[in-house]
Amino acid sequence: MDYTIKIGGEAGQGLQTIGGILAKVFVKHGFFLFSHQEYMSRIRGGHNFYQLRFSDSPIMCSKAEVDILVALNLETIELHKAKLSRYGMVVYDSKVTKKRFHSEEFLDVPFKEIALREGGTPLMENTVATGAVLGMLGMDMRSYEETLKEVFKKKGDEIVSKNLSAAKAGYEYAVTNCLKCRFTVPRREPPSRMILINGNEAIGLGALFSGCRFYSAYPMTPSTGIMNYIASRAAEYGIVVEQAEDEISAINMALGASFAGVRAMTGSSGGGFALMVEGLSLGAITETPIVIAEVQRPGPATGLPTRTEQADLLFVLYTGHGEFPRVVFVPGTPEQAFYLTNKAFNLAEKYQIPAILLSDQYLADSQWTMMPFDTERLKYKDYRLRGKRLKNVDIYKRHLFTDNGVSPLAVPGDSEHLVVTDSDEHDEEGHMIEDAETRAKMVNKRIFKKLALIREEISPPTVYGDKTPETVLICWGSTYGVVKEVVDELSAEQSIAMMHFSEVYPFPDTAANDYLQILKKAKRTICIENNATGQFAYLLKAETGFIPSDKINRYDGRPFVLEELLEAVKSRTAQEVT
Amino acid sequence: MDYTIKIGGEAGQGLQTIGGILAKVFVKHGFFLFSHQEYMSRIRGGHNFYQLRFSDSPIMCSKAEVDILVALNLETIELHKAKLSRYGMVVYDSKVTKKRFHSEEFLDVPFKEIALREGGTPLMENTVATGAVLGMLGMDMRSYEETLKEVFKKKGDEIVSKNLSAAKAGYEYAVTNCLKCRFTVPRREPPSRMILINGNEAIGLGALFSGCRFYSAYPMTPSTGIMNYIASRAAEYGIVVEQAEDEISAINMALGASFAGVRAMTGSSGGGFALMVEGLSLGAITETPIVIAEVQRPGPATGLPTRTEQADLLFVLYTGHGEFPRVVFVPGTPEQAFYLTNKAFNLAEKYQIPAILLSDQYLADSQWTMMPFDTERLKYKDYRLRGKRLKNVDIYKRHLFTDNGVSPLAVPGDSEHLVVTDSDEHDEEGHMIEDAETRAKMVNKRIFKKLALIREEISPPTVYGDKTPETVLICWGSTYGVVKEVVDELSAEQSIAMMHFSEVYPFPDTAANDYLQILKKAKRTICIENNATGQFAYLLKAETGFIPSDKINRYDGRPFVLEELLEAVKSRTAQEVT
Amino acid sequence: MTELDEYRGRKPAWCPGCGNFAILKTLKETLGEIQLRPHQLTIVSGIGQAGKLPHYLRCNTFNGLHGRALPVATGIRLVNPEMVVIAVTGDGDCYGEGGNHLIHAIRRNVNISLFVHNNQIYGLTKGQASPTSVESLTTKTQPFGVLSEPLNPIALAIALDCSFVARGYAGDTEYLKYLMKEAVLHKGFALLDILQPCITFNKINTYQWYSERIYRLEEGYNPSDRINAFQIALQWGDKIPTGIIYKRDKPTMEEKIPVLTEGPLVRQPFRMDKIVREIENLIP
Amino acid sequence: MTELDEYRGRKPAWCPGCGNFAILKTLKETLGEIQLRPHQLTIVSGIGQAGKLPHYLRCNTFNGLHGRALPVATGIRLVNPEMVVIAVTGDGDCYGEGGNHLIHAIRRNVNISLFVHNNQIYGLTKGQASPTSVESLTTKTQPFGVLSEPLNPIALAIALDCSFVARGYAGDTEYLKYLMKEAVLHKGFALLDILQPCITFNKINTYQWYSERIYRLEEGYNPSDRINAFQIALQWGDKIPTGIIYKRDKPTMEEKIPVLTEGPLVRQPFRMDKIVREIENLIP
Ligand SMILES: Cc1ncc(C[n+]2csc(CCOP(=O)(O)OP(=O)(O)O)c2C)c(N)n1
Ligand SMILES: Cc1ncc(C[n+]2csc(CCOP(=O)(O)OP(=O)(O)O)c2C)c(N)n1
Ligand code: SF4
Ligand code: SF4
Ligand SMILES: [Mg+2]
Ligand SMILES: [Mg+2]
Repeated sequence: MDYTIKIGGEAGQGLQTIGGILAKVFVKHGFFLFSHQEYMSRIRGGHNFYQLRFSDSPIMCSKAEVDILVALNLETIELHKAKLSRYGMVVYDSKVTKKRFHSEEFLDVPFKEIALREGGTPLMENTVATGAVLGMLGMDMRSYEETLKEVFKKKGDEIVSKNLSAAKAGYEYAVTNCLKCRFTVPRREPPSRMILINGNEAIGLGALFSGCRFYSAYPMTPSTGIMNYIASRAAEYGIVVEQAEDEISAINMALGASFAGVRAMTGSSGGGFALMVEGLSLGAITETPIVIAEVQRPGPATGLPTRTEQADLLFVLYTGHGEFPRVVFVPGTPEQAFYLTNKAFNLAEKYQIPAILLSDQYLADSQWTMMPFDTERLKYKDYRLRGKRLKNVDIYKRHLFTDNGVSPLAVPGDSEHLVVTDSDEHDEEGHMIEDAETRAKMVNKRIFKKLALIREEISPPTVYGDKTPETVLICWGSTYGVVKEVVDELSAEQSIAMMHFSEVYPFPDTAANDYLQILKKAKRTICIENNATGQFAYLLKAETGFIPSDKINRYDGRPFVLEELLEAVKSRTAQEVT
Repeated sequence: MDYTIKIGGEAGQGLQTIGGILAKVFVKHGFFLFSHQEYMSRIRGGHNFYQLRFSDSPIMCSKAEVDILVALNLETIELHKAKLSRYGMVVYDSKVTKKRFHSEEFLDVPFKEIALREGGTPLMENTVATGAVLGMLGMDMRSYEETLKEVFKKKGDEIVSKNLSAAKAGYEYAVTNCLKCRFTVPRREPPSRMILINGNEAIGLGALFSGCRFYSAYPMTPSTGIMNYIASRAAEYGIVVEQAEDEISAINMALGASFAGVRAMTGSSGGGFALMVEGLSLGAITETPIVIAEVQRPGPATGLPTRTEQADLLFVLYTGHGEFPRVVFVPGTPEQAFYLTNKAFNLAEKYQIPAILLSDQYLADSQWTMMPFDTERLKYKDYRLRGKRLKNVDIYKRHLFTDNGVSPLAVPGDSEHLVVTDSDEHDEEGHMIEDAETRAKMVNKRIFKKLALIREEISPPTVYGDKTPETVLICWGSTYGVVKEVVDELSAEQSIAMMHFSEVYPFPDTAANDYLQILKKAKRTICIENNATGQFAYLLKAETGFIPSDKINRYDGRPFVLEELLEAVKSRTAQEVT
Repeated sequence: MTELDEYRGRKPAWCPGCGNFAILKTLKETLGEIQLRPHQLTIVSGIGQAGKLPHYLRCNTFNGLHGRALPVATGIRLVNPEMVVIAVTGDGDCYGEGGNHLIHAIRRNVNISLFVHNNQIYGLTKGQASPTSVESLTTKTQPFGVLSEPLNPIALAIALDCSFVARGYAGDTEYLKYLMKEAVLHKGFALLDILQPCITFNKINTYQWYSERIYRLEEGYNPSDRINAFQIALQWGDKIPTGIIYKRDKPTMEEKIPVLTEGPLVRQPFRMDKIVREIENLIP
Repeated sequence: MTELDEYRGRKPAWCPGCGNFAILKTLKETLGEIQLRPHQLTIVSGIGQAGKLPHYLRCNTFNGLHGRALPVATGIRLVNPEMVVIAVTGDGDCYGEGGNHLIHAIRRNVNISLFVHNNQIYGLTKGQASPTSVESLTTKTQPFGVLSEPLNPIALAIALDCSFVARGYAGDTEYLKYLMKEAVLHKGFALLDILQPCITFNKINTYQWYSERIYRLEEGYNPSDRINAFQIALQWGDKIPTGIIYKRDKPTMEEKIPVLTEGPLVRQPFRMDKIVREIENLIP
């Protein structure tokens, strides 16, 4: 069982309410869920959609085919009808679309009328529509009612009960009228209690668990969700969240907080990150730990501000004047986002470097069901020298030359030791210098000594599928889910595997785990990227010399969906390799 | 004949006056000259030097060995005495150093005393010192007198004549007292009238000749010289130069001016360029031509603000969110800087892209003698649609889809046609869009169509030396001169050549000129870079798959000098290649 | 009205009822009344709801980056002082991200009219506090309410001796038209801060809230008295003044740049032959 | 004085005779008199001659980027309100590159003392005009003289209702010490603009030029009257006032942030065990 529900309409029509509630309901019923959203850069009007897929086996991407299209306006029908599955249905309100459809895949439900009748206001149409969907699916109402109660509790009993009647009426209307509905949703005992989480929340949660105490940022879609999440927990867990006047200030504030002695983070999308580049370089030379989330959207410049793309990879890898180490992680799932955020905080502090989490709108706004994260797998170690331990030190030098290049990171004010650092090249004490010898030693310390150690911390790519694959699908970041499902689909017919990179800088070493062998032995290696120029393929070549035999790129601001990528891969694997 | 004169002292002691005048004098005498400067980030005090090398055959780098050390203070003697050549001399004023040196390589000239006596002020000590140097060299005074007259003309006859007597007295003092001076400087008829120019001036001059009409920048060493040069000519050639409040403003102003219809440029060093990254991306999506000079200094962050390094290569190549074409030139000489600036302006306008000139402090502040530039080799074509030609157009669309991806670039206000552009993804008219189809077409236009054409414009590297070299010294940018001299020195003994890249992005194609063959056939390929991590070697691998067999890197903020690089190369070529 | 047809652009993507509609309409009427043809005008805008305005109008347009409209506008004017340039920005755009450019644009006194659609909120990014938000506002990113004091753009501009400082209100379009006209016709940098209700995210500063407080400066108000203007600028709360609060005539930067006396740079011919002597000059 | 020894840092790289020496010495004396130990203080500075100051002193130091001292200082204070934080900047640094941060730092009213070494020039980069340069100044980058009007930081700060606004002069160190003391002891954001002769590049605003014009505000001057303060702020030319020009007590941002009521964040323990419930909450 694997159904896709797409809710389409204008911005401001409440797609997120319907989508959000349905997602919860399906998960409560024990299903796996994946949802993704596509929306325009406007607050009202236009055309947005929210797409949910639920199934009794694990899923991790969106499909093109739609089983139930919830059309809140006429445009939705026009745009998406063609993607209806074999038994797919459209549910709509002909009073709203001002057009009636007579073919049998259409179910006309008077959303507004029912809402007015049962709830006293046409605004409850979303509750009616949600009820209708559940009716069409033939699911029971229990979880939905529960969810409505939770959601509207704050608004008082009357609102709750009105919503319940509206929901019920929508449900019953559908059950009664949708004679063509052939959906069969099994009753299911939840295999276990799963969490529902999107990429932004996963990063935010990862930050909480890593002891992040300061987050400064300037709002920028699609990264704002991270700030919202952390701000909503700030009071509970003792975090200061400050909206900066611009991104330059955001990163400099975070560096200030980190210098002062707490773990600090900032986040933005590509355009805002562009303004942080000088600060990145500052973090590097002052050896001040910092974590930066860069949630990509299509560029250049403002580009498509609410869409998705993976086109900032080389940018985050090489940007910044001068030479310095950094780590760059590109999570593919909320789970990876969670653990990699933790790893980013740890490495940033352990090596006193910038750590970048590169996500994108698709991952940021997509909800996944996952097993609850295992907090035992998290690391938390305070690498700073503070309190008594600091007081007991005889001589303190912020940038002391040590064997491994890592100097003690003291908390200013915790002792009489002074903590001095400088954006100019400096000596061990942190004071500016100009001599050639100290300069060279500092470069050796910052780059060569530390980088060698950092490299050892980096994990190899995830390989999934056939052990000796003929075809390898190479990917990174948010394409994880769709590529993995493609491998699942094709594994019966052919020898295929996915190689997914989530830690890309320093590039995973091949000494400990020679993943290149898999690529070299494969007949066909296809690099799949949500960008135009194939940035990861370029990186792979630069770092390992390996050149994938083929590429699949999408760069229209939309994510890969299952059937399309499946087709693209099939057409490649059908070809003979020359 | 090949002499090096090093003038050392504190900031503010007038090193640049002595150095600048001596340079002119030597060139007037018909010699080739190369000078370079190293200075601290302070205005008074500390230790700076100005080093001149002159010869009767072409030279293009500095040597470590010094023939005359002009010591304006004691520290200079302490720091540089060890580098004195076999017959090298130190000239100094023991009243200033408060220490007398008795060994025979020291010539004690009472600079201040003579200055006071002849000029009436100890401030003329520099004039005395310069005279003394010429006396030590046994050169005639004609050109020096001529230069003094030119320099002090504005200050009136009395100052001129006092300087002349001070100069003469210094000269004669040296002639009389420097019995150990063994310098022989031939009398020489100038082979032709050569120009004397540094890297910053060459870029500024190139901008003038390319019709640059607007330059906005924020001061930043070592790029400020470009702004100073252009500002000094602004009134004469109709250029608006505006000092912006920050670098973000600088690039946005330049984009505004370019949009309005003139050729525009901005410049900075790495840290300032970091702040322009978002603007770079804006230039790209709006297809607004822009030329940016990035004059490197050692980073990260403030780093060593007055020193030199080549560590921003990967930064300028890949920075900016989203994907877009750019050209990146890395001139190796003032001559290349001049012509490449012209090419940058032309390509920027022809393809409506950002063009970046990547220079560095060493090139910026080094003076070279060169044959006067051949202005016939320059291109100037106005690629904009303006005036009558624009008026005659029926329909105008700023981002029209064309076969080659290049849309007509109209001047707003020149006709009733409207010129509309947007940092959001847009349609042909320049209005914002969100649909997938237009987006993909715009990416194809901007990247794939244009990049293919731009690639054809890029020249292959310069190869110099043996035609079938055993050893190839690979280099880029400002190391041109020193590497070329190394090849000259070693050519007698071994089969060696230089391969110098000055146009690095798009990376030179190997189809038309298969320069890789030279590398592949060589026994030994050494990539020489003024940075720590070997960025060009990385780029070469990423672009061509070729991996140099060896590297020589310097990253202490100082440039390569001849003997040191010679040694380093020799030690490499002496080794067997395994 | 043909004037309005001439300026008709794309269909606005604003929320129905947004204060921006009134501003757009008023701007079109203003342009019609001062008979400025679309091609004689360039609107430079930033990113935000306000920044979309030029797409909904016919004119030369540079819709640039968030916060960076003023430098682009400056670049245009400095090479083409015949072009009328209006910068359209949001309050976050202009007073937040772009604050530094505002300060220095005022100091330059380039002849640009700056219209700030001040809805006291970040509209396009869904309702965070802007620099002008009131302290009682709570949002997802300001869960404890706004902790900074609201910025007073009028006082700021007067402190910088801005040559034209006015406040308008989207709910009083007649007066707004007058202010727009004066701003565009004023020679020098003109700041027009326009209070603009955002009906979706700003539930505090609503049409009603503004209407109860807004008043027009009385006839005969003397905008040239800087101290008095500063005093008026500090009024906010029960009474909010609209009108030309401060005004001072002085030379623009364009007028001070010697090379522009020979006409706009965009039309000055490039004479490479003249420059050749620069090479000669490099021979010592 | 042992106080001064305690604060002795590296040897300054300033030009002999530079106004910065007097400022440095006065700062050391101030710290000695208010008995602030080096480790209780962090100086955050930008890039420029002024920005080098903390190296010439003993204290915790973050010498950051050109223009960006204030955000770093803000970050420090927001996680450790027990640390005394002084930001030391140049006029280019603070009013040019960093102008936006100044505006918003004033709005936040974080308890930072900002000392601007205002030499009306870019010193370290060899003499370009700064935002406070007078219009008659010509430089290599301003060959026709400065074409923008000088920025008046005092008026700007008053317009933003900055909680402490003062002007000092490097040539009147006794009064400067008093102003520094008041600024550091003031609770809230304090701007102290210090006129500082640059003997190398600024040949207009010399010691003599300043000395002829500088006067101290009279005893009994009332710094709480904003309008009057604004009027005083506009004085420049024949007479240049120094002193605490405007002052207003109000809560700092640190005081308004709920989580800081439990003490500085740098010393609040991290309790991962408490957070575990967040995972539970994600189960629908
Ligand atoms: C550098 C950068 N940072 C952040 C953003 C995201 N962003 C777009 S509009 C906006 C603010 C909108 O508020 P305002 O300027 O007041 O305009 P409004 O939508 O209210 O008209 C922000 C933060 C961006 N586009 N660019
Ligand atoms: C981003 C950036 N832009 C430019 C510079 C170059 N720079 C260093 S100091 C300075 C200005 C110095 O003037 P000011 O701030 O007034 O300080 P002063 O030297 O006069 O004390 C500039 C432009 C820089 N370091 N970083
Ligand atoms: S969100 Fe506010 S400002 Fe934006 S269009 Fe809607 S009402 Fe207008
Ligand atoms: S240049 Fe000016 S500000 Fe800088 S140290 Fe010298 S005198 Fe002081
Ligand atoms: Mg707004
Ligand atoms: Mg200064």
